Amino acid sequence: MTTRIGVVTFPGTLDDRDALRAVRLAGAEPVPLWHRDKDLKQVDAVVLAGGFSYGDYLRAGAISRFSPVTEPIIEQAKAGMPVLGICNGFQILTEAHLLPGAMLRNNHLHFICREQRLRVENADTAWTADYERGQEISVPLKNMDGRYVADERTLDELEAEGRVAFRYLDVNPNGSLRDIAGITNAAGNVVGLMPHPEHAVEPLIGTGGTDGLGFFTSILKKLVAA
Amino acid sequence: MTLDTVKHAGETPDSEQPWKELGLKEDEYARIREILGRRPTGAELAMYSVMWSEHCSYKSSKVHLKQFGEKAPENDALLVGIGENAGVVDVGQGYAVTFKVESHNHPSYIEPYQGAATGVGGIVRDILAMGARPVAVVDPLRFGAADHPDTKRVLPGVVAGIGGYGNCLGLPNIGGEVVFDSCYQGNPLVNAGCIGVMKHEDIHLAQASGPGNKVILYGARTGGDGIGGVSVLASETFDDTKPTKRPAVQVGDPFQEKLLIECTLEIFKEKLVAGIQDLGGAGLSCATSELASAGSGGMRVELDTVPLRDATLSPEEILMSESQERMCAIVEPQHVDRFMEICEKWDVTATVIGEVTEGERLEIFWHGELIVDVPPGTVAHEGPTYHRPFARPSWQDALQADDAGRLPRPATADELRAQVLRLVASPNQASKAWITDQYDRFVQGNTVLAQPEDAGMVRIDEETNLGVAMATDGNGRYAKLDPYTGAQLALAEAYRNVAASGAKPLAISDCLNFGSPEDPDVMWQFAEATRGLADGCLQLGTPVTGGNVSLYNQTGDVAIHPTPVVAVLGVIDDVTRRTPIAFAEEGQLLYLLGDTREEFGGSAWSQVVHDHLGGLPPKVDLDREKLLAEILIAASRDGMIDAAHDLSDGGLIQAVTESCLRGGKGARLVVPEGLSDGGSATGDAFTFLLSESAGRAVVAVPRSEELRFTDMCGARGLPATRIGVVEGDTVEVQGQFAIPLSELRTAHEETIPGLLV
Amino acid sequence: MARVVVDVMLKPEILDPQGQAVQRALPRLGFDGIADVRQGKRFELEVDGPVDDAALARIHEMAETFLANTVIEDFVVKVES
Amino acid sequence: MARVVVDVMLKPEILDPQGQAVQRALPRLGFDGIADVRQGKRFELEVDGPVDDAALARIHEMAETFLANTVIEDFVVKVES
Ligand SMILES: Nc1ncnc2c1ncn2[C@@H]1O[C@H](COP(=O)(O)OP(=O)(O)O)[C@@H](O)[C@H]1O
Ligand SMILES: [Mg+2]
Repeated sequence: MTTRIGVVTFPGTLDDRDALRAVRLAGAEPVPLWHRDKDLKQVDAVVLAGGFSYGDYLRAGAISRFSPVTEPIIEQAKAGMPVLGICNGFQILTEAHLLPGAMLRNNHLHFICREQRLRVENADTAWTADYERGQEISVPLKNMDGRYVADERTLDELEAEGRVAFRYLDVNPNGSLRDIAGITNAAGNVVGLMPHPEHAVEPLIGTGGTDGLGFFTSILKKLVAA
Repeated sequence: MTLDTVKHAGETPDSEQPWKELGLKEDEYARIREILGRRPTGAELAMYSVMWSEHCSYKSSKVHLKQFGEKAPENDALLVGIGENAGVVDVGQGYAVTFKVESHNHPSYIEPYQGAATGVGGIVRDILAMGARPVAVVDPLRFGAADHPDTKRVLPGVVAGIGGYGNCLGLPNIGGEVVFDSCYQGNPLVNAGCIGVMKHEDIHLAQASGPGNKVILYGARTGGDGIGGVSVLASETFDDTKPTKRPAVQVGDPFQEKLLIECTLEIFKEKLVAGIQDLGGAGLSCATSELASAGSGGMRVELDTVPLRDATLSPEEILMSESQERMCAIVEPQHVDRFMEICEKWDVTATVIGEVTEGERLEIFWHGELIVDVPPGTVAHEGPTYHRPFARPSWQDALQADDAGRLPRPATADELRAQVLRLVASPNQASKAWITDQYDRFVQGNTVLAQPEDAGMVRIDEETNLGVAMATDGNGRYAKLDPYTGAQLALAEAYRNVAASGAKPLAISDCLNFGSPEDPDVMWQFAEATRGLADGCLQLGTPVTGGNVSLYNQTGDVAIHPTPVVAVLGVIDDVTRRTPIAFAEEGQLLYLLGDTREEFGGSAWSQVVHDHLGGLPPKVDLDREKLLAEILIAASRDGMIDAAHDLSDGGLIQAVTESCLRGGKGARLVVPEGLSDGGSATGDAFTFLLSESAGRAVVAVPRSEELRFTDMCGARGLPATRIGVVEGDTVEVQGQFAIPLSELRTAHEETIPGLLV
Repeated sequence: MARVVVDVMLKPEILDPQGQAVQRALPRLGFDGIADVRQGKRFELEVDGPVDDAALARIHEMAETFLANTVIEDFVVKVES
Repeated sequence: MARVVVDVMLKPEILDPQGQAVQRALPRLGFDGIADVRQGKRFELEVDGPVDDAALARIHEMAETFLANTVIEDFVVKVES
């Protein structure tokens, strides 16, 4: 049986095709999901891709959080289904309170697109098992609202529980607190990050590295093993 | 409040009409009356005035633009030529590519963010209307002096607007230009280009045929955007209780446009449209008259069915509104339901506003009353043609006589070093990363090359690795010195950039930015530039597929430098063979291709060091450009070079600096023998490093390929001079100076952020 | 220290995509009966010294030249107690 | 039709770079004496029907669940006359 990984398209989602491609290159079956879908077509995991869903109007991710497809995703994520939120997907996950904290306008107030180095801080999540803890990877980053904030207590908790999954190296591109680039929930099935691993899966494209492929091979292995 | 119907116009032939306020000339108004055999209604007057404006009718430029057709080179690749929304070229494997550049100069000065944003929106709809999926955008920009306070207002807004719109559409920005020059103070140039890809059979044209077919307006609701001009009509015809002040500025909604793109592509996929047109300048007036005149029949439109954002709009205003994010489709009746379903899926408002008729007239009704009854071709295509007077400016000879070769050159190696550093740090030569980092270049996952590479390149087929490349160039300083040569230099540079990336140049689009056509000096510049471009395209075998003219870029009597911007589109069969600019491999050999002469007229050096503009621009040799391109493409295909960078403003040292910084490696350069030394102490090194002779590129050759590469150049007769090696972490010019990469990097990268924050 | 608020809204005739997006989302969330939504900006300024006519005139000028883009936006200046 | 305004501001402890950028620019533009600037959002809602307690309660809920993200933002609901 093939492993089915859903990629959601909200109106204004942009990186859905890239995410579908990354899923395919990793060897899983990509399943497009539409924002009006009320069921998840029996997928084994879901990727919330990047973009400007609903134009990012109001707040990034705020309107998508109330899309029909988001309800079953929230439900099943709570029940353990792996969900990866990339960029806008991360914003949706925080708006949906599947992950703590919130995303705000970059501290320099500009959109930023750069090749970003990260450190993988937690290699035990559903989406990071193919990395080593402490491994440094390089993937594209591009966002307007990428500044991760949470109150001190939440941040301390995240640190203490090892739930900071990725940290920015070299530069903090958006003013995120404690250089946080991505986090996971306590169970390790829901992961969100601002940088774009789906743009780093082919040698020629994007930054020219394949450092992002590990997200998709990690989940595939995990699901096949399950 | 009386509605000015056709009947009413017939009954009141002598009513005064505000044709002058709408920008029509007396003879133009008379011509309209002659066409109609009566006075026009208010709505008709609105349509003619906007469609016969300079912007829509090209009345000053079209006698010159004709040459692009007349001198078009034989080219099998051209599938759709000038005259449609955008031209289309065959790139092989069943794919076709459409591309075009347009200007949004004036609105971007008034409201930088929205002006630039809607510029991107407009060009993307043009490409979409051809049946293509937009795959990339480019943005050639010109601003006033970098340190002028108004540049701090205009530039960040323009950049944020282009990024804000393009990023939200999910279109990678793969190239463009940023040029500063005080001549653009008050007249910034915001040009935007888009590339779209489709299969041959998917090409769509803007025409309304087949009586009974429905006219569907879809996308955003119509509001009072960009109709400042017609409010004179509104206040004439209607009572004054409604808001008379209409915004001259349009506000874009990129989210709506993204939906419009996906919705339209789905509609294309199911082959539901017989004809399609985007709504841009002149809104519905343009779309209805162009669609109707290109088709076989007439068209009937019920204007009161147009969904409005502002219920107080008059029919004239609805016809003229430039509200963004709208398209107009011609759909056979049996496809209407499915069309509507797809629009509903994407939350796009769609309304049948009329149908194609048997007749030959465009008839527009307002609540059942006929308010427009015109032959559509007279609105769309029979605007006036001016043969504006032009003459070589009286100052041109003196300007050309003021030879930059006579400017004092650096007397010592230290001085040369200092000037090189000044040059790479000067706003025009400095890194534009602060700007381009605000653009998403990765989205869609097909970007092979983007800034700061010579050309942007995207993959269009994942299986075969077929790709397209684009570069845009223009040098107003060269064009000011000699507009004919300047236009050819712009063409040659863009062509060379595409070839340097490994792609084969196929066709061009252009955006011609000039001052007032009513000034014979400017008109001469325009005539010369178009002639130069047409001749150049004929010689290079790259047809002009379309473009845009922007006139009146001037403040008072002072026009901008003539600024023809050229976009060259190229194709590459296998993007894995692309050539980047980075010198990344220690020990690789650097070869300079082409001839270096003492050419400093209009150069970056003359501007930065001497604030001078005079003399003649570099010579153009298009046959040499062609040969250089062939060599670059062959070398890339056969793996003989690992990096290539074309030489342009700033000369060799600028190119080497960029390639070294990109690759993170230094270079040791040796000044070759036999360069003319200009009689100064640093003479030949100076010329070697800073001359801007055209037709040159620097390449990095792996040692194992050296023989094969030099043999090829030798056999083809292209001068190839070994000038150094990739090495260490300094850029060293033997016998002259060495500059650590870190020092170069600081100089190159800190200028723009320093100016703008 | 006194607080002065400057509210900046798009002019009524200017497209407000943000407000529209919010409005379209409301029924889906189960909120009916909102006929229109416009979204604007609110600036809260903490002013040193007294907020007299002179100070207000300056803030008005600041709003006009800087906080609002009067090509597309209107603004209102209010003193908060 | 009545208008209800919802003002949404970042919580005081959250960094507001937009407000700071405005504040930093003011002296350059010749405006002194502004000690602090915060930038937030203003929503103008046109409400069908009467703005009674029930309607206000619903708008309050809408603000809490949707217009504001209470992790980072505070809001105020006001009826405009
Ligand atoms: N500088 C130019 N070079 C070549 N073609 C041009 C130029 N300017 C305009 N055209 C062509 O004239 C036609 C009308 O131009 P335009 O009004 O800009 O098109 P649209 O209505 O699609 O905006 C187009 O086909 C365009 O490509
Ligand atoms: Mg068009």
